[in-house]
Amino acid sequence: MLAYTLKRLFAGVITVWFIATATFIAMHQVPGDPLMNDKAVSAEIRANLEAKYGLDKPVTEQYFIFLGNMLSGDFGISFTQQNRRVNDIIRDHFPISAILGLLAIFFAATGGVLWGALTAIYRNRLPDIVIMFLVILGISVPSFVFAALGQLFLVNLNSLFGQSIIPVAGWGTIWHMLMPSMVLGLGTMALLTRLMRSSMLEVVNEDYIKTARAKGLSPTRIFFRHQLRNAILPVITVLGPQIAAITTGGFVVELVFAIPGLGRYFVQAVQQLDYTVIMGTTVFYGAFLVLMVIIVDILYGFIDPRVRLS
Amino acid sequence: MAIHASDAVDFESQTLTIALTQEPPQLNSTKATDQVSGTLLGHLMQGLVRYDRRGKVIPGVAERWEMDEKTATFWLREDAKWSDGKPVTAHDFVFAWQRVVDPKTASEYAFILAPILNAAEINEGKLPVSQLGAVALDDRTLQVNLARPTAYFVKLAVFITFYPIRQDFFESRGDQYAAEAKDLLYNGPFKLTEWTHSASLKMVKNEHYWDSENISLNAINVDYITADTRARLNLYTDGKIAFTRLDGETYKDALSQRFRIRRFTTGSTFFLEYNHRPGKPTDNRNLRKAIQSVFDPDEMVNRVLATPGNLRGESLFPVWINGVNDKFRKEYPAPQAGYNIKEAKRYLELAVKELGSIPPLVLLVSDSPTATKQGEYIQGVLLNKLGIELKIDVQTFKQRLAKMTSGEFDIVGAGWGPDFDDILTFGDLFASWNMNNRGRYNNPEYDRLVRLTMNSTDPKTRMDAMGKAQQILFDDAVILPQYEQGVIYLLNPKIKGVARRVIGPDPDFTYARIVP
Amino acid sequence: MDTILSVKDLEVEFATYGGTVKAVRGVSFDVTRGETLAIVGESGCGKSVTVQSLMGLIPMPPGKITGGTATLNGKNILNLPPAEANKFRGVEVGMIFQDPMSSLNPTMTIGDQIAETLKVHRGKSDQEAFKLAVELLERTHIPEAPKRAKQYPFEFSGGMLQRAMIAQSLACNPAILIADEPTTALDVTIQAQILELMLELQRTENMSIILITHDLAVVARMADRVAVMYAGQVIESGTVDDIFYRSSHPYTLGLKEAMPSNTHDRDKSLSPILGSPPDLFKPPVGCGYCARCPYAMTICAEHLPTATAISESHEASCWLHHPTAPDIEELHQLEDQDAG
Amino acid sequence: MSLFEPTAADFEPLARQEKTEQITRPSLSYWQDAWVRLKKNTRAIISLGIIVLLGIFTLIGPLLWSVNPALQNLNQVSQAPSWAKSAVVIAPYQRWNGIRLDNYTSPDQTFTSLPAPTGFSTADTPTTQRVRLAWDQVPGADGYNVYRNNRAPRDFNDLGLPLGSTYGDELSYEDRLSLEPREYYYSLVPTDGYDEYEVYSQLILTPALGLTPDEAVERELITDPHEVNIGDYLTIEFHPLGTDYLGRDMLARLMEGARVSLFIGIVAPFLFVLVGIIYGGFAGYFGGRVDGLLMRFAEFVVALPFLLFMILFKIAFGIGPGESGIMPMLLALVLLSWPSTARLVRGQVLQIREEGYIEAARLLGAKDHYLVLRHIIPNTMGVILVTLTFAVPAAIFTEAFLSFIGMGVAPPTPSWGSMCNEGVKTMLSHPHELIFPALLISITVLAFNLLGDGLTEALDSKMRSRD
Repeated sequence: MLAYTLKRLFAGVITVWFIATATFIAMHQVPGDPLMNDKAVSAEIRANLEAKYGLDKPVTEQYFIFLGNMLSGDFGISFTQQNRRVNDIIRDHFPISAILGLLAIFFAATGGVLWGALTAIYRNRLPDIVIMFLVILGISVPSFVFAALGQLFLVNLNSLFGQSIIPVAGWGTIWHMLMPSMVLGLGTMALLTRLMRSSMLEVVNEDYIKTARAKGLSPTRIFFRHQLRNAILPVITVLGPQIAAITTGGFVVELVFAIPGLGRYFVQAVQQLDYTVIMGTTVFYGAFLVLMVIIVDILYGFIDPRVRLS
Repeated sequence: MAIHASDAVDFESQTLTIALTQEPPQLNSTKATDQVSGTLLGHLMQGLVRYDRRGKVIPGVAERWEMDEKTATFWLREDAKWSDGKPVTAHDFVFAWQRVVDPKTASEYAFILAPILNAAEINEGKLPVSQLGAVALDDRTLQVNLARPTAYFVKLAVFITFYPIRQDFFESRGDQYAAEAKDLLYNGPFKLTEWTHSASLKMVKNEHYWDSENISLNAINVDYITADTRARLNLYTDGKIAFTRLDGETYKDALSQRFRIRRFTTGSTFFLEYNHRPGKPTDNRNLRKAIQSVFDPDEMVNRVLATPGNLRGESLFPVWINGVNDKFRKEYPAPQAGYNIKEAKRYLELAVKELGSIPPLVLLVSDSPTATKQGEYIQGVLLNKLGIELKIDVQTFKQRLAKMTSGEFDIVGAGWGPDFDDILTFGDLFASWNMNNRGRYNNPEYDRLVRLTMNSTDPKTRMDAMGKAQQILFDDAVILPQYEQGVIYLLNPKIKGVARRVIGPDPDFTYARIVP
Repeated sequence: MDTILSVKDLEVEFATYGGTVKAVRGVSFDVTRGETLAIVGESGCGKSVTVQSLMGLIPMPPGKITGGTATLNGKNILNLPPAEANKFRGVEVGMIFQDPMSSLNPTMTIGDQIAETLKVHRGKSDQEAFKLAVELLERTHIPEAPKRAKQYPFEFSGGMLQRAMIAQSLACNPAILIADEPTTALDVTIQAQILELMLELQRTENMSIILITHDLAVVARMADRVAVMYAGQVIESGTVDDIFYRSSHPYTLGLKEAMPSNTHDRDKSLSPILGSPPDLFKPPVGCGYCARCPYAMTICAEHLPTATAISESHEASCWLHHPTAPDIEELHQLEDQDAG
Repeated sequence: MSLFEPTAADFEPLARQEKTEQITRPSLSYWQDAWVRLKKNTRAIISLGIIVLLGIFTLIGPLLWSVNPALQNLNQVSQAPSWAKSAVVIAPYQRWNGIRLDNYTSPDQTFTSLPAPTGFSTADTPTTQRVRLAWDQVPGADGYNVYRNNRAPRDFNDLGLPLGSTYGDELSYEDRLSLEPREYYYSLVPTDGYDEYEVYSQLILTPALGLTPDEAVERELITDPHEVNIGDYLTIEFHPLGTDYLGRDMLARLMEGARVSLFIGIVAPFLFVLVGIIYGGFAGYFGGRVDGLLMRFAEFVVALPFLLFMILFKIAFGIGPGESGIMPMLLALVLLSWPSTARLVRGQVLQIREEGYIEAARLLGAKDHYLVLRHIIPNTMGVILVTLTFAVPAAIFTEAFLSFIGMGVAPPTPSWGSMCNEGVKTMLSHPHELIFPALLISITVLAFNLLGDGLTEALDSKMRSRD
């Protein structure tokens, strides 16, 4: 198992290197550059700025400088954000996105597995149909709507009680995290519900479930010990990349609930063509994604021993 | 539903809580360019002069000053102090201004110090920084040698780029200067005590400020940073923030909450800028005149923008610009084409004769939702009224700037906000040497009028020149004025004395106080 | 010999797209302690459905038990909610299935799956249950049981898996072991070992076995009593000798004819029963076998034959045993078979 | 049951009919049976019905409801669905200089309070084109502020929208701000030029829905402006689903938007799910190094910054400014969205590969690609159909997101996704602009979801064996 993990980590490093290189090239192909601003600047000032950020060197040389810095863990300073170090931006804001993201994933996973199992057991009956409609509504409406409605609900709730029970926005206590994490997790929960249902439907008819019932095991024990373990594989497959995507920031939720997460930096970096922040966030997200996928593949082995041998 | 027990305003502690639209990108006054950083710096620092509640320039760190064609001398007040207790000296101003023009700083606002002797040459690296025409005769006397007679220099000196910086403190911080709350020295009414990036800031009354007894607010907390107007309205309704701006999407909700809605004209004008580069269809004057005669600013303001506060776009110069002794627009009314379909058709025929045929034009817009909506409206007008096909090129922030600089457009939606309280901040926009003249409009007569205004100190000659410039903008249909931006906003009724400024920090809480 | 399980007039039907299928139409039989009852019949005659409905393994819907009772040690076990059924399932009655490859949870070790029954029903701790599981595996002659217990089903052969299934069902030494075609999926040599194992366990545990099979050879070897099922009904039941030597129902006769045996001379072709079992969408009014029965009479098509006792232990449901029916010498000819 | 006494006749041998092998149910091929089952499956029927309706809505709809989706009508901005309204013909708009005091001098000192203005009234009949207000001078005031509210103000803080302010010498104000034919409560407040005196007088009026002859011609209500004269009544065109933010007919826009959104929402998902299935299927089947290589490439694609590469695609495909780049976007979508399906299918294949029947098929000489396509992939139908159902809305909203950066549909052509994004902004004040496009997207997703379920039940062998 250790050998397998080391091999995968090595492959992961190469993947991240590819990601960084592809993004670097793409970034420099896109017209415009980080120094441009509303108020145009004179040629001299542009020259000074380019020299300061090393943009005057040929792209290939810039690439190797970037690579050198990256290997020593330094992603340089941001062009637009108060020339803060990109490492500091990630260090300050990733934990917030991570907490929010993990809470959202927890909410999505438990909800997804629960509703998924429920719809499988009550196939084609009322709970199945009702939940299916909710799922469809959940994915057919832009997430911005749920964030806005969620916040509006909190405002009305607070005005109903005359004082602010649950904070409408901002960050800090667990109360701040409730509504944003639920909204953030909604999309993933819908996906997991449907996935769980389809894989549960396959497991429910398996012979070993009949054996389990013949052994006189209670339905809940059968669900957790037998059905869940065999049906969870697709859910785990999806959870890996979803965790990476959500914990690196849900841009819409962070915007609406004024949460200082990493999400806004991903989007603003590209809009502002802030080279260093683009590279920093992309490499960070790439590494995190690769890590999560490795964890998922290892989990495969634990969940389904047949897969472990391959 | 009145605001329930709100912690947005607190009478006893005279504390006020607000939200910002974005994390201030740059609090180093030599390099700051955006509105959010400008507003914060306006509360934390103070230049030679400052604004009173009604926007008049009054003495700041300088008690008094004298001006002539060649020099401007400022006498600093005795009790002007930094937040570490040390006095503010003339050297602080000289040092700061040298940083601004120093090529190594690469400040994007260096051009604003152009009236000072050798400023432009230093910025181009032709002269050493020490040659700057700003000299500290002694600790409390600053003499500024002017490159050219500049009537409005005092009004210029209120701009954030002219704020002082103390050399020893600046050099002790190195490149971390202004990166965190502890890396700044404050000589304004407030000082920054806490700063969690993208999350919150805390400004507390600066006890060392020379006029601190007239400052009634003890603290201004920025507890939220989000660009979403609806989120900020919800925070206001929840009593969490004391001020927020409304827009087309949220003002109806504010109405239903029965909040007191206030109005403010921001002083910025928005217009369509044509591409005057040779070979471009929009370089044809008749085509531009045809468009000018079918465009109805009333419909844009009242139906498309549909938020109160916006004024009809009639000229490049907004209504608040001061003329000789009254408003400029009152003394020199802006010529109006007025909607005239026959006239438009006539111009169109002339244009078709000259161009052969009108190719589909490209309107370059930003990716902001309102910009796209306005673009679609103009597209509809040109198609229905003149049969001209207009393609809308939506671009993200940086791609749009790249295309504006390289001229890849026929028409571009643009706007301009004032940097200082003088007509030139708008007037020089279409001078051929101005980089912001993205359409590369080149009219020697217009250039001559701008240079005349720059070099003369006599208000009458300056305003006459600008009056003629306004006429040229209309006759040559250089731009198509759309609207002068007005905004509506909510302000907690318990706060008095908040100043809304066309130039300078806006909103300005310096003179604000909270009533029980 | 006390009866521990008595099934009376069991009826089971399924609601499907095509309409309702009456899979079991009034089946009755008894099981006495330590005895092996074989239920034999072609596939689709309802034998599996019968035992699975006893164990509550029929998915409802679409399945439904519409009639009859089944009393196990004095308690009716039909249509019990899962909590009630779990009181006897896996404890008083163990069950093994046809395809061992898919009857064990692929993601749990063999040891854990066996230990599970002990933990649930006997409240054993993990270690204790695992130790007992290993013992159970040894009792079913699985080599290196401690190592094997930690392995997963896909690492076992078919025969070994069936042994593990048996070990699992014996965990709480049940009074009855229901074996639903245990050896059908195995090759002959392994089949013999499994049957030997079941007999040995029956002797040592005094456990009764209900053996579901379509293989008469297995019946001959294992069964004390036999119930022959056809089209959802028991058409003949009796001791193994009654059925083999005194078969008194044309279908049983046909079955025997169709069975190849080593004494059979090669050049004589086998004589299969022509036709196929009736479609239970529209079960026949009279005797189910009527369409394929060489001795069919008009009454057979109209009326369901009642069970007539041939001897104290032997019963058959066929109009030929009715006094007014014509004698069929094949039936008589059978009487002197056991003499031969 | 009655004891039945058989008679001798009952025991006559039954005539042997020769129909030995009578088959009650016709044997069907796999696909025929699947079709029979599908037809019986109510959910599948509903979904097929919806898909047909959507097809009619998209293709035949514009023929029946031939309103030009790009025709703007700024008098009818963001109207909720309503019956046809009638409008009065009014004269074309003339600029109004209002009422001015000549040789006005502003008061020398500010007062603590002033009386409420008197004579607050309309200068002429108010119409949705303009409302002209006039009032008497309030001695001591150096200016006036005008407010407008949709319902009766409760107190001085609830006067509603601050429309504008006038200098001391102007005693009139013209309101033209998005006027609707509804009741308005105007308030007039005297000021000292800066601050307001806390008094106001109120005027309630309802402007009539007005239309100039030229506008009527433009709206194709009449052919020649002289046909009508001032004061006549015209019934203006009827918008069953209301209008959008520029007064364009929602129904027409939904129909045109359908063409883009359904095309992108159906074709793109099928393509990238297909690529994902094949890619994931082979990666899972071969396993080992091949699987490693393929999956690492999949992660590589997922990690790339989506927005940056979309901008790059736009430039690479040379989409001119303002052109609709549907095909390039389709390709971009497919190139960047297949990994999630690939990962899921691969996960399933790893499990299925170990099944018995795969070994058996291999023994029978099945070559690898046959095995994967014929045996393995059909068994991952469940997962595939789920990803397909999620891919439809994802594609529709990605298209809308991309039109923000100038890819995809260029204005003025609408798409459901972009209409949704516009509708979200004013979802509380004009909910209909969000509800209708979101509803149509939901219906499309519902149709594919039900079809997916129906197919799983019809095709999935495990399900069938149980009956």
